[in-house]
Amino acid sequence: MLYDIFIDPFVQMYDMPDFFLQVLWEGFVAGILYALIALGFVLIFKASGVFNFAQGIMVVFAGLTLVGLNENGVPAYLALALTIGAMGILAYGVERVVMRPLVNQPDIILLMATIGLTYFLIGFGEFVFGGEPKQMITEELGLPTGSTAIEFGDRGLVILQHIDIAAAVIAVLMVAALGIFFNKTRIGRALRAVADDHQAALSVGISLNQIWAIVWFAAGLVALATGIMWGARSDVSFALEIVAFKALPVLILGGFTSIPGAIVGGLIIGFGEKIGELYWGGLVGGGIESWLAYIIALIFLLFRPQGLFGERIIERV
Amino acid sequence: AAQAEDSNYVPLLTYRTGPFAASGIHIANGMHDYLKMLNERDGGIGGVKLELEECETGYNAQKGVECYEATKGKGALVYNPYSTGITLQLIPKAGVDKIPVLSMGYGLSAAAVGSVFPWVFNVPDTYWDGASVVIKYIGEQEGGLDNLKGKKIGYIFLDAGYGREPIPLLEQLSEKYGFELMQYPVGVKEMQNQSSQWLNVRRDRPDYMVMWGWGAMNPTAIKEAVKIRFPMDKFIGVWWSAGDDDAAAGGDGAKGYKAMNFSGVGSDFPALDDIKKHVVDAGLSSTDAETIGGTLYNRGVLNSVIIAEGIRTAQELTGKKVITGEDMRMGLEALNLDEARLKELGLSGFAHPMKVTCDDHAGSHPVFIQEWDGSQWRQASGWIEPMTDVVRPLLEAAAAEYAEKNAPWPARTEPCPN
Amino acid sequence: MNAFATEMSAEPASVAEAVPREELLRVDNVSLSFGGVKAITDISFDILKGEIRAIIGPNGAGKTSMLNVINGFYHPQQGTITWQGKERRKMKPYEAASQGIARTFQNVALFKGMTTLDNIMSGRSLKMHRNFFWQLIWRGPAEREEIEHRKKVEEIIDFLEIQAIRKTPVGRLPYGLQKRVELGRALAMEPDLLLLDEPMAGMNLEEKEDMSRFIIDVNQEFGTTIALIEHDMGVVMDLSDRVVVLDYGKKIADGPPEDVQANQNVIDAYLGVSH
Amino acid sequence: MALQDLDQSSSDSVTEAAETILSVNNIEVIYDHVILVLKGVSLTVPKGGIVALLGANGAGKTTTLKAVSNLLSAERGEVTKGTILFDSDEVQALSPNELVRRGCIQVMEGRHCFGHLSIEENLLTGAYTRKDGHAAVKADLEMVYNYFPRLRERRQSQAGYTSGGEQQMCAIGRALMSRPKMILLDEPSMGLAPQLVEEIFEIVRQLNEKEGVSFLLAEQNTNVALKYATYGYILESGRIVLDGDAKALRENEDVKEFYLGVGGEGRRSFRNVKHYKRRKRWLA
Amino acid sequence: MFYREAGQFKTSYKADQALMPILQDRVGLLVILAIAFVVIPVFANDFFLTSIMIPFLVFSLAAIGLNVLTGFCGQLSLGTGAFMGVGAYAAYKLTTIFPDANVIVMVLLSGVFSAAIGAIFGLPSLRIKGLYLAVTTLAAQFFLEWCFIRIGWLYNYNASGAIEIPHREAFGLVVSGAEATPIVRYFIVLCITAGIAFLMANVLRGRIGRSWMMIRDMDIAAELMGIRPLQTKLLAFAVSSYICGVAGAMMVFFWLNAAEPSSYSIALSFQILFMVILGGLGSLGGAFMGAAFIWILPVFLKFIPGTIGIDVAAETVEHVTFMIVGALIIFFLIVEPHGFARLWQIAKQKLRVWPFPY
Ligand SMILES: Nc1ncnc2c1ncn2[C@@H]1O[C@H](COP(=O)(O)OP(=O)(O)OP(=O)(O)O)[C@@H](O)[C@H]1O
Ligand SMILES: Nc1ncnc2c1ncn2[C@@H]1O[C@H](COP(=O)(O)OP(=O)(O)OP(=O)(O)O)[C@@H](O)[C@H]1O
Ligand SMILES: [Mg+2]
Ligand SMILES: [Mg+2]
Repeated sequence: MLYDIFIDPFVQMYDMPDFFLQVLWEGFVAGILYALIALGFVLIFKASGVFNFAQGIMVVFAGLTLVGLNENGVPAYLALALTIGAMGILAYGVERVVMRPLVNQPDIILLMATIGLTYFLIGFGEFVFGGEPKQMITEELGLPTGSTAIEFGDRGLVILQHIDIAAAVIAVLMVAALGIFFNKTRIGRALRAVADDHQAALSVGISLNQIWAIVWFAAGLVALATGIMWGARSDVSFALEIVAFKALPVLILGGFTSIPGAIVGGLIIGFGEKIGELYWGGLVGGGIESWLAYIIALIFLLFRPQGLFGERIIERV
Repeated sequence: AAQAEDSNYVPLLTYRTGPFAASGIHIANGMHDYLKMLNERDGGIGGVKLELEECETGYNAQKGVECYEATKGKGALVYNPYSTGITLQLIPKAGVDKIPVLSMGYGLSAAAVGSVFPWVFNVPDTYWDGASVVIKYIGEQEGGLDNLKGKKIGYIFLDAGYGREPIPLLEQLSEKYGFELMQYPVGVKEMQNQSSQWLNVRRDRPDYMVMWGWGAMNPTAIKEAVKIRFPMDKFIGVWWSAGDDDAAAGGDGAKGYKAMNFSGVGSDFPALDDIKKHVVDAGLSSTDAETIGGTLYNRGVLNSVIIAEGIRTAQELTGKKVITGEDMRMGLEALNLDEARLKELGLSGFAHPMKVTCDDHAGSHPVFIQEWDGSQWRQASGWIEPMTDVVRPLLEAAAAEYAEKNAPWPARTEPCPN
Repeated sequence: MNAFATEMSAEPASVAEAVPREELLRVDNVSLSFGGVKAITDISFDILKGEIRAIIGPNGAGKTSMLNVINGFYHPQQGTITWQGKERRKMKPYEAASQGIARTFQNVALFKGMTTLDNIMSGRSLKMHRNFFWQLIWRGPAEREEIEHRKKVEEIIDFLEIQAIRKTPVGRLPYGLQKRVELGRALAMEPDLLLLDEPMAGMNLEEKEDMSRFIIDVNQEFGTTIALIEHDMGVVMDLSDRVVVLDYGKKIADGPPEDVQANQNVIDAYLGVSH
Repeated sequence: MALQDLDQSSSDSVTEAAETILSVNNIEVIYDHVILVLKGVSLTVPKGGIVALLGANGAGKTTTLKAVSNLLSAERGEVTKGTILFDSDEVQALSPNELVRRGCIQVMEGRHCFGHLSIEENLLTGAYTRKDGHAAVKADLEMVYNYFPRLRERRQSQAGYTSGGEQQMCAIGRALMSRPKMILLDEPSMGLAPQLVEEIFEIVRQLNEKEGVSFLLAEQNTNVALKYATYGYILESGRIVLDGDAKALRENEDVKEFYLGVGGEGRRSFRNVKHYKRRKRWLA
Repeated sequence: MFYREAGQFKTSYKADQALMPILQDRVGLLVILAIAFVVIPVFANDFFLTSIMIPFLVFSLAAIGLNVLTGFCGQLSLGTGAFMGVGAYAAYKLTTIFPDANVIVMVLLSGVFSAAIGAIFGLPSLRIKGLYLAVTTLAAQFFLEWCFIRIGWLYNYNASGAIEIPHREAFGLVVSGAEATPIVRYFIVLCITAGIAFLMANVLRGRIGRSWMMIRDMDIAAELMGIRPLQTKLLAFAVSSYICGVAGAMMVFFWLNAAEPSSYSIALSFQILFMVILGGLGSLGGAFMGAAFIWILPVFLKFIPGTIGIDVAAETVEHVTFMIVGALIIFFLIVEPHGFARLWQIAKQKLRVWPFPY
């Protein structure tokens, strides 16, 4: 028993290095994908202190719009442009109808409102696109689809999917762009101000409406990227909404307000989960992935209650 | 029940929403369209129209019960829950409310034992039948069941009642034939995120993979299998992992993927033409003509064929036009869908002839294997008989255990029509 | 009835100096820093039983931090605190409460979702003991206990003259009343030492006068020792027995109000020219 | 109405003497649809004036200021009657950020600093609406630091951890960063050391004289407020009960008695306050 | 005008502390109880009982449970579903291990197990707060769900992986299993829910309820006033989980009759959370109102087209229902973020001053 827990997994890693590398790669890819979802959450949380539960459905929605337009004969790139437009409209609508009337309300109320939004979008999305899963138009968008196998002589091989590599590149670019946008511009500061205190932000002349429309739009773009990447891995369907839960531990681990936190958190969870499942999961019958991420996050939290990169929780009287 | 005097009421618990909509929609369309076609073409069954009502369950047990409660008072003849969870909830109610449950090829395997479960039907096969067919087929590929010794067979399944159901039988067979069974559960939340499972597969290198998936799990699994370059011809799914969309998701790489099936492949049947003519082209269906002939669509059609034949048989047995749930139960129990009848229905070759007896509500009918050729399914084997000798005793034991656990489980009092 | 306010002493506090008083709390060489910020540097002073001890100093001098050290919310890096003759090491805030230290807060820290009555009742938490089972049943012991404490609380309510807002959720009260409720809540704990952090900030003269009266009454009627932070020099001069002055975390003066007021260091650092 | 004559003459002189920058006409404010807080308040602030709004706790000072800066909706309050004109524009039609852009900014009661931002970042958010370039903002930042040297020392600290007084300075400094034409100051002196209170009011005076900034200040510290203000209003239970020139108010017996604490024989001692229910004559 | 406390003076603290000091409220409650205990059983049909009233009561109880934790003690929990599941599985094990014991007792006892589990998962709440705490409860949710699937012992190794409720009798009536009549099940659920609601009302108005609210409103101040944060939070976790556990057990015993692990999934946690928030955090009455809204509204929406004779496809109804429910959630939050309970209070206040606007 002890052997199985403490020694055997490492022996395995050593014995099958190609496999271990593959596991790491899968962990990396999963991490990047989780990070993409988490990124959407972070943007909105950072800007308003709102935990946007609807991010998951926005991913589905963006993906479905893209594919749905394409199915109806719109060329891929035009469909992409139109989808971006649709995310803009969504952002504006959310700001107008949900956020604006709820300014200065407690976080939990805003969380609840985004859940209401989720319901609405599920109904609306299925109403428009139907519940059938759709296939992502990966090739039409010019994304690579093949795979490369790197061989290690006779020690086996590691298979890298090109789409996964593309996902990693896109994620990194997105993080960089968003990071620059939010940290180097005055908007970045304003965002954090809004998250701290809506009313005070209003009082110094920060336009909440404008800020919110911007971040919801940014979150919409992230959702679209996420939708394309996840869609390429499986399908674009409403079941995809569930993967949004995977973003929670990532988010919490990284800290709700940190863009790099989302990436680092994603990677920790991605690696931890895959290694845990593959080398230790078998001991308890497998499938521990469903909760391992939360336990990993929980352990980190016990040492840093605000997450790895989160802002300190202010306790002062 | 105080329902209209001139129609037979058939509620359809379907799901076109939720995480399993991907599979559920085709089933729902097939079920609905065939019955609707009977209404349009023949004016119903035995001269009495069918009153159809869909109730959306979203594959959710709570909503399923709600649908059941809402419709049972309207004189429902039979329930097709299309979810193992909902089926389990309805099984004990069926006898009390006197409405049979038809779980065609899913649900509780033990319900095949008619003496214990007079109100539940799972023609044409139970999951255990299915599992035994898969093993038998793999044995054939390997040149005999004896050659299975020392082989590794992987079993990837939806980690819910549905996917776990075949495990006892597989375990028994693994003991009997000496192959190693490796399990890869996929949580409902992990359906679209199976890379760990497939990494495990890659490490364990099983000789064959068997899949018990549903909804979004299927296409994801096929994609992942392609990704790790698992030989697709050694990857066999249950009949619920046999959707056209499921396989198509894997692209070219999915060529060679196999699945069990017990309902017709393709749309080349007169009855399906009638559906197209009377229902789809008339704008009475929510699907378009292309999906007719898809595996899951046809499955839905077969389900409705059984319902319709059950009603017809009941009408014959009782001499009534408008029947009740109790009559329906008798009708189903006396169901005999032979070759001649299939031909009459315009469905010759659409399914293996089926017969239900009071003792055996599943019938352990033969199943065939189909193969994906990159754009559509084609039949890849003849009809394979399940290993009834292994399955039946297991079913009986399970039924006895169920009755014991749910004691006092009512003894069968319903007369046997045949 | 108003148990405290009936007998109102009109004479100035001269009694105070007459009896030599016992030491209630002593702070020795306490230093506290946050990262690079030295909030408190090597401060020592004492608080005698029954006195009103004022702590003053410019903004950010470390006054609030000092109170936080006293009731265990901050743990100083150096120095000791002696409470009723016993030296204390790291202590949890709730232990301070059970030893008889109560306080009010600079940024009102009321329980916003509760009514005034409940807020003050919450001050009695430590004195109520009926367990979960009795609470479930309510009738009988739990109810009797509740009523018994409610009586005490009503006395405090009468004393502070906040009868009218008894059932109002405190979140909606104006700032000044919130401060008053907060005082009531601290009083309900029947503490030995009461720490008041700027109890009169944001009040107008009339309200300050009321508040002063409450503080004096509490001090004289209950004999409660009071440590008071306040920026209104009028109040400090009139109420306190002794004043300690902090500046940038250091103690720059300590003594009777008149002396402190005349101290040039204090004038430079804190009072400014006009006083 | 004891002061009828006085406020008649003085208010006339004020309104006629200068252009008004802000006028509040007979407004009513209701919170939560049921709590009526302001019952017809009117006041005017002349361009370049310093107007004090005095009154007991809960009188509605904060509410009035929030109505002016259009922040009530964030508290589920609304102006149900009357109009507010800033620079002859209807305030209710402008968004809060538009108001700031036009030069009307509020320093909120109870500090409201952005806790997670550093002091410097807090100050910079004040310049959010400005479009006149980095250099100008930088210069103003220097100016604020010169007003409040303490802030310069703590510029990198998270505002949430600074002391109450430091936060108050930060909030005032932040408002200055927007280069306003008019500042609504809600209890600026609260929690500040006496020396600093004087300093802040000196700053107010400087800004007023040098830059022509107008002020509407809600204050409890009547003494100081009336020393620096040109005109004052006294608000009780949602109604203006008294208004007049600051000087005249300082001389008023009631104001002396209830707000300034000076009786005939000079300052009263807090120790000797008698316990009796006082009644304000104008409420009679 | 009609709703007035004028003239109703309290002469003792006892009367003032009563649950409902105002006469009209007491009358209102009596009317509701009369409807619940007399009118509904007499007039309601099976569908109304089994698909509306029973689930409504079960959810109300669960919402009370979550409300204790989130609404009163301020600890956000997303693990309600799993805690309900613990109750359900515990009750199932208890009734199968002791086949002769009274199921109602077993159901009440099952809460003890979920209380223990809840308290364990409450331990990190000492350090972790707010949304971050949600991760602990989510860990509980997913871990427990996994246990329900993986630990065969919990469901007596049924091949289906589900728990199926056996036939049991008590007081000479069939109380569980398929033969239990809706009316019997309704009465059991009603009594348990009303009983627990009453007991909780007692706890919440006393010292313990106050200490929870202190932690909720300002934990630092509470601690400085002598509240031990860990004990207090753990008690809240335990009590809340107990109630949720009982609700979960009732859900399977008196409503669904069989349950798969997915019956206690995260979706259930969210459903209960909606009820609590829409009903009003920190209000017992709100828990009922929230449950009514979230459960009954979709059921009605679903059957409206059928009853008024429009033929709409089932899935369209579902989609539109989703949209309407989503829109209504947002709408009500905008109208009154503090939930129906507050809305009700405001309505009362308006009644009080009626016919004047304020
Ligand atoms: N958000 C709110 N909801 C309901 N009532 C409110 C709200 N804000 C303030 N009030 C009420 O409005 C009245 C006026 O409050 P306001 O804050 O304007 O007074 P103030 O004169 O600024 O008092 P203070 O000097 O204490 O700051 C008070 O009685 C208060 O209870
Ligand atoms: N938890 C903390 N983390 C970092 N710095 C802190 C913390 N608490 C206090 N400080 C710093 O310590 C110094 C003293 O703060 P404190 O609150 O004690 O001042 P104060 O004397 O009460 O001032 P004021 O009169 O303005 O309230 C301040 O500079 C403050 O920024
Ligand atoms: Mg302080
Ligand atoms: Mg105010």
